[in-house]
Amino acid sequence: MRSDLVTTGASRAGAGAVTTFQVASPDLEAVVRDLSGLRLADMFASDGDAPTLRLVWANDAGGRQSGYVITETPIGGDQYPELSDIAPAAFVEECEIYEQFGIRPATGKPLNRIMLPPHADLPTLGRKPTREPDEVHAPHTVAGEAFEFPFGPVRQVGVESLYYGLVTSGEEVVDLYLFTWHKHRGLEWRLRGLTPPRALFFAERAEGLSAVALGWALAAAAEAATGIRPPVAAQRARAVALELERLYNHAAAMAALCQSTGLSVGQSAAEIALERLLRLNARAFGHRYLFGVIAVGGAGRAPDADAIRADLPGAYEEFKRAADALLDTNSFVDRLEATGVLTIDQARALGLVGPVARGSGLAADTRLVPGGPYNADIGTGIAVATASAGDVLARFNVMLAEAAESVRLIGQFLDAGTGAATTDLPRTSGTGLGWAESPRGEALAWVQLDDDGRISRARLRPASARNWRGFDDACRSQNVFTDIPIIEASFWLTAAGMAR
Amino acid sequence: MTPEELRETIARQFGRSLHIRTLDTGSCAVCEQEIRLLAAPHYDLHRLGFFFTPAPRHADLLLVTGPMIRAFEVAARKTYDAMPGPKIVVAVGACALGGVYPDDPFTYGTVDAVLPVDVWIPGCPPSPLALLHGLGVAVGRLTEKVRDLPFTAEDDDERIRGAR
Amino acid sequence: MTPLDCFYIAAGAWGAAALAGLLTGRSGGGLRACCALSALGGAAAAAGGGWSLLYGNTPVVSLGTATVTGGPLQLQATSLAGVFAALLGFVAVAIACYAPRYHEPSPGTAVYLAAYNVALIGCLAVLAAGGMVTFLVAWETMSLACYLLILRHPRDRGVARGAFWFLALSEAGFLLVVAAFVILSSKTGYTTLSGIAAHAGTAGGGWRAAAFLLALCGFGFKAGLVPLHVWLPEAHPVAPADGSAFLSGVVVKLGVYGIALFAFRLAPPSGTWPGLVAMGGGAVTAAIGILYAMAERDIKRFLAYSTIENAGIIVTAFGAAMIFHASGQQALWALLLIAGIYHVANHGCYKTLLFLEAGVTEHAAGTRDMDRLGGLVHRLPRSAVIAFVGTLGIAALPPLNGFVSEWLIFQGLFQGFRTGSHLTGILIVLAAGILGLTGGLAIYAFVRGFGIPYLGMPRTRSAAVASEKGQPVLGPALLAVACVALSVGAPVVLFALSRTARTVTGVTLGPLLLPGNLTVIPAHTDFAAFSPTYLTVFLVCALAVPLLIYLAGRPRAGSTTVPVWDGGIVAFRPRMQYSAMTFSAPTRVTFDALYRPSVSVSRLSHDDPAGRSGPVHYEARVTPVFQRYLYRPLVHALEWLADLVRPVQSGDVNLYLLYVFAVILLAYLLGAV
Amino acid sequence: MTLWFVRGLRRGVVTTRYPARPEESARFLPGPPAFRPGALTRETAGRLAGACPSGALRLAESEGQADGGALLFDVGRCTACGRCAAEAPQAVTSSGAFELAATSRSVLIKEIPLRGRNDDTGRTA
Repeated sequence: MRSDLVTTGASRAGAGAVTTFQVASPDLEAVVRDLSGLRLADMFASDGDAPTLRLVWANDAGGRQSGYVITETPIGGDQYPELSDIAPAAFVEECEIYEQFGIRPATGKPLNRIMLPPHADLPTLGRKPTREPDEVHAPHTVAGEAFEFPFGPVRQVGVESLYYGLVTSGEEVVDLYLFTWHKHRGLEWRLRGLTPPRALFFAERAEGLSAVALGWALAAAAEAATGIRPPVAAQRARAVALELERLYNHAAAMAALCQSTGLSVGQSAAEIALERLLRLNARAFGHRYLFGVIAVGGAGRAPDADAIRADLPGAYEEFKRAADALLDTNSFVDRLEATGVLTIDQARALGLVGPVARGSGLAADTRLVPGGPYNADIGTGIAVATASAGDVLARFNVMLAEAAESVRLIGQFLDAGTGAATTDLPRTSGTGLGWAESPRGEALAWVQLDDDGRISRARLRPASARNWRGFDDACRSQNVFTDIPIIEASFWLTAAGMAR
Repeated sequence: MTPEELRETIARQFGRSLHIRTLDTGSCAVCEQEIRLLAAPHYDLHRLGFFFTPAPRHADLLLVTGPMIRAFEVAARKTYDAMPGPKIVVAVGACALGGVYPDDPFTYGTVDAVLPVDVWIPGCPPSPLALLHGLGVAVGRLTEKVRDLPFTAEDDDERIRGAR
Repeated sequence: MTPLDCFYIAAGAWGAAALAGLLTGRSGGGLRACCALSALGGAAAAAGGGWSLLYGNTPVVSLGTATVTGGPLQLQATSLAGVFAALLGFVAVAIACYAPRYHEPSPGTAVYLAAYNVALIGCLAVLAAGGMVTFLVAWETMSLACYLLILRHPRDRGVARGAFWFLALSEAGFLLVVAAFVILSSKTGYTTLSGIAAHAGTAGGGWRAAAFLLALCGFGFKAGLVPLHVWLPEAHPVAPADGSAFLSGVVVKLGVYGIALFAFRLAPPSGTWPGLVAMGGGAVTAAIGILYAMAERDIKRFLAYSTIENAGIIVTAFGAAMIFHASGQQALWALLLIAGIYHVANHGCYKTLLFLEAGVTEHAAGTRDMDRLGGLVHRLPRSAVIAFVGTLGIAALPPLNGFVSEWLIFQGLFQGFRTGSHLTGILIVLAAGILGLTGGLAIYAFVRGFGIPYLGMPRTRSAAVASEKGQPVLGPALLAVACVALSVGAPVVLFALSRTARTVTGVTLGPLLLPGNLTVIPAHTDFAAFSPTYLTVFLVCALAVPLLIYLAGRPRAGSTTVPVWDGGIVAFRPRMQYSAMTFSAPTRVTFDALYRPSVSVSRLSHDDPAGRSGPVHYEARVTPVFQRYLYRPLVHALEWLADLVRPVQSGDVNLYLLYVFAVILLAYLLGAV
Repeated sequence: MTLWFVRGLRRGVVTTRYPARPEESARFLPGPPAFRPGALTRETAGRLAGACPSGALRLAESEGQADGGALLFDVGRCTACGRCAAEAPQAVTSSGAFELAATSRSVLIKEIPLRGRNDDTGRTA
């Protein structure tokens, strides 16, 4: 914690990995300036009528993520200090808060459309915005010599609905923006009034490809809110599931990379590994995508340790063989190199997480935060893989290294013993922050429980919601049309996670 | 056209190859992953004469996932309208069948609120095997087993007692 | 009665039109009367030109005695000039039909119409000039009248600049032409053109070549040969539409006429190298012209560059003709002369048409910027059809006229092997290759030139509300009919042109070119043959076949119509269309050495830390290489020189008296020596 | 590319024989529940319906019926989450079925008879 926070008049509360400060609205700007050495992980509002603005800062300086700082600021009117000028990562959340709560940064800079479809009137969490979002991305001037290539929302086969507005001068990508409101299911709106276990059902389905991570984050948030700790064996079961999730996602990303580079033999090899990993999931946890593994207060299912020990080496061997063969294929590596470059400064400014950030050299990993199963009793720590080039190849290499680390961790967790026990959740009020390292990066959840133990405000922030904002920057960096699918595959994000 | 006639036409016309277009109306991306795996070596739906096509103009079958987001209705209708007849709509997954989201301001909750669904494939997500079976049912090459499945297990008194 | 009499009538009518325009041009009736007279003159000139094709050369007629013009007016109607005169007359008729609806009656219009009709007389006089002095005076008259014509709206942005470019380069070219004439007349001792032509042999080969090269450069300024072309893209956009049409359709062609006059009549140089120079210059001009056309958004600048391209094609044909002449291939000499002149007529028709339609577009939609137009085919359907005919013609696609002349040029060039010299043959075929590239790019350019403004959705509000109510139709329609006629009637045209070729070259090509059954054979029977007439008929029938199939196979019931598949977006927006500049992006990338493009991307908030990119304004600019690297240093050098001599003009009367004294002293001294 | 070819040959065929032959891996797939009517009381069924997060289970309207009515199981809505089996393991097992596609929505709604006051009625139903 930074001691100078005290000088800004913030009052401190909380213990362990999460520290909460109360910051008055006039001090907010100064506090944000103070904290700008930390990574702004999330920002959201709660309490519809008199909104409270909450900023979640991750303290991951020096590759040791030591925890989170939350600042709480009650907002009086319908404006608050402009934060994205100081902490650029706040921009998308500023837009989202405006859509949901009708409060906006005081400078009145234009805000984008994030969740609200242009042609539907959806319920919001708080006041409705006084006017439509400005859509600063959308209208490039007609006088310019570029045009918008409309792509989507119905795109290729077997991919999610997503609209790309690709502003191009013919070949070069001048600008790129996304609309994901086609998939906005109002999850945060839906979660109000649900008990945490019911909320978990939706959290798993917010972004099914990180069901474990999001479920874990929500469960951990509820546990933090009520002050319980899940049994250690259950925590290890969660961790096994989380690492299995990482493995299959990286295999799927590898298959997608092959598809985007037109290497269908490589795609087949990667898909064989992927399918074996999914079957392993089904055998070990009873679900191919590990739904239902996480339970609030523990783990819903325990892994079949024998099955994992029997099948994982073979499946990972398949993965490794495909990856090695791909790295030997020059035509593949050439397409990855220097494509979709994100510098470390961009990654830091936009608050990117996961393999994208690590591929650019930011060693951020929530598994390092003390208190979880990862460094409780196993003791060997986690090797966080990073690369510096920031291109697609760097992200691919990070994924490969992470897969190897996951296999090692799974073995350790199984040796340490796993189980499906749960601790019962008391019916109390409270707020809590939960996190987990999804295959795409840090997934965050924050819940506020009422006296009945029901959720009065839940915030879900999958890694996709964070990393899509780096996607257009990566596409803009001197790339042409055909690089975009490759970059998309290397980010391996979901529209579902962004739109929620 | 009655369902029987439709199935007969489809069995006759699509006997050898059938082109599939997918449509995501708000899924969590897992059904999409399973659909992609249909083309993977383990399932290889091409051996059965099914092919994916990105253009609805060439598609005979629409695989719809997700709970049909209201904001997406325009796109869903456009995609359906763009397909030539005869066409089949297959609702895939619990979301599309009403199992996850209710009928509310965000979603219709089920696909058949907007599109005329011919085949329903349950599952969250339906595994590629279930999808293969569903596609077989859709073209009339496989029979509907679920019609005869009672979802009741034989009583096993000892086990019940043991459980008690 | 000779064709010259027709020219007298034309000149008289145009003189009357100029007077009528000047006096009554500020009223609607006066405007119409002036244009009617102008049309009458045009018809007479066209008739005279057409007649002189068949008539051959008339004797030189001298009118009057020594006057201010420095000699009697010497006139002669020649077969070579006949094509140009017919084109001039026809274009004048078309413009006369167009102008009353295009121009508002006003004092400015009155002056403009007077200048325009004087320019017409000047052009006709150039074509009918039988003597050197007459030619030069007519040439100057035409240039000055055109300068006034460009200055129609002198206070508008860029007008003065465009007109000045025109005048400056015209005068530079004029000096070279004077030099060329002086060389020829002093070496032959004649001042009449026919005299020079008859005794050209007495001048040495070197002098003839020098005269030809001077003429090539001098007339090249008018014809728009690279790098002498820079006035075209500056002057065309600022002139009124009919003025630009006249500049491109006629004035540029007079530059080509001048080159042909020196190349084939006055000073046919011996040796192949002058021809090679002309051919090379023409081919380079054609390629660079069309490449620069691809980089333009302004329809008129685009068309101006396309004019440069076409002038290049014609000069290439003339250059190759000279080479064949020098290597004894008389039949190919005549063939390429015919082909070049045919292309002159074709280009005169469709380029005039396209400029007139550009004017319609500008008036109807308020802009010439392609990226602000779009969807005009629904709003200006008549214009669109007419412009489509012109576009097919200029893109040299069958069955329109551009195809016929370009086919003939290519067939001529492909027979370069007949020169007997390997090097020359290779160079000719190389020129054919460059023209091939040009032809391909021209199709690309005109798909863009027609598609972007006319098809798709309107990109701006003014384009969306465009209406062709009250817009001129007749003039462009006449030209469209002419385009079709020049294609379908190709055998007739070729018959007439072969008479010209016989007059100029003495080679009788008629039967070989046209063996009778409407078939064209390029000079040698063993090479190629085709029939433009049958091709047209066939293509029309071929178009009918799919139509019939469609009509026959149209389902009687149960069909549904669904919108275009758009990926499920809510609605197409005009910004989602290909724009003119993005359409040509591949050429900009491929030929970036020539364009030296500079790209500027500006965002609403470029250095915004949050990465909100804001509205993006993207602009790819092309460096005007010749202006920057050739003319700018030249202008700087001239200014530097002017600075040097400035002390001479001090404003001191005593000093000036000293100058006068010095000059007189010098003259006396020289006289004494 | 030749290397890939060799690798592929060495890798062999992994493609399933389904639907011609049964697929071995299917037994690990999560399946919808199967109910033991003998063990399903109205009270149990009510708890199951309450535990089901997707609304696949609900009680049929059954006032005045002697046999205790029925539990309506909508296979289509079932996400195979296993909460019903966790709620009442004695009454619910996994059916293991995955071939669930149907051409009519109503086929997917199954009526599971409940054990009434008289045990035998439920068994024979």
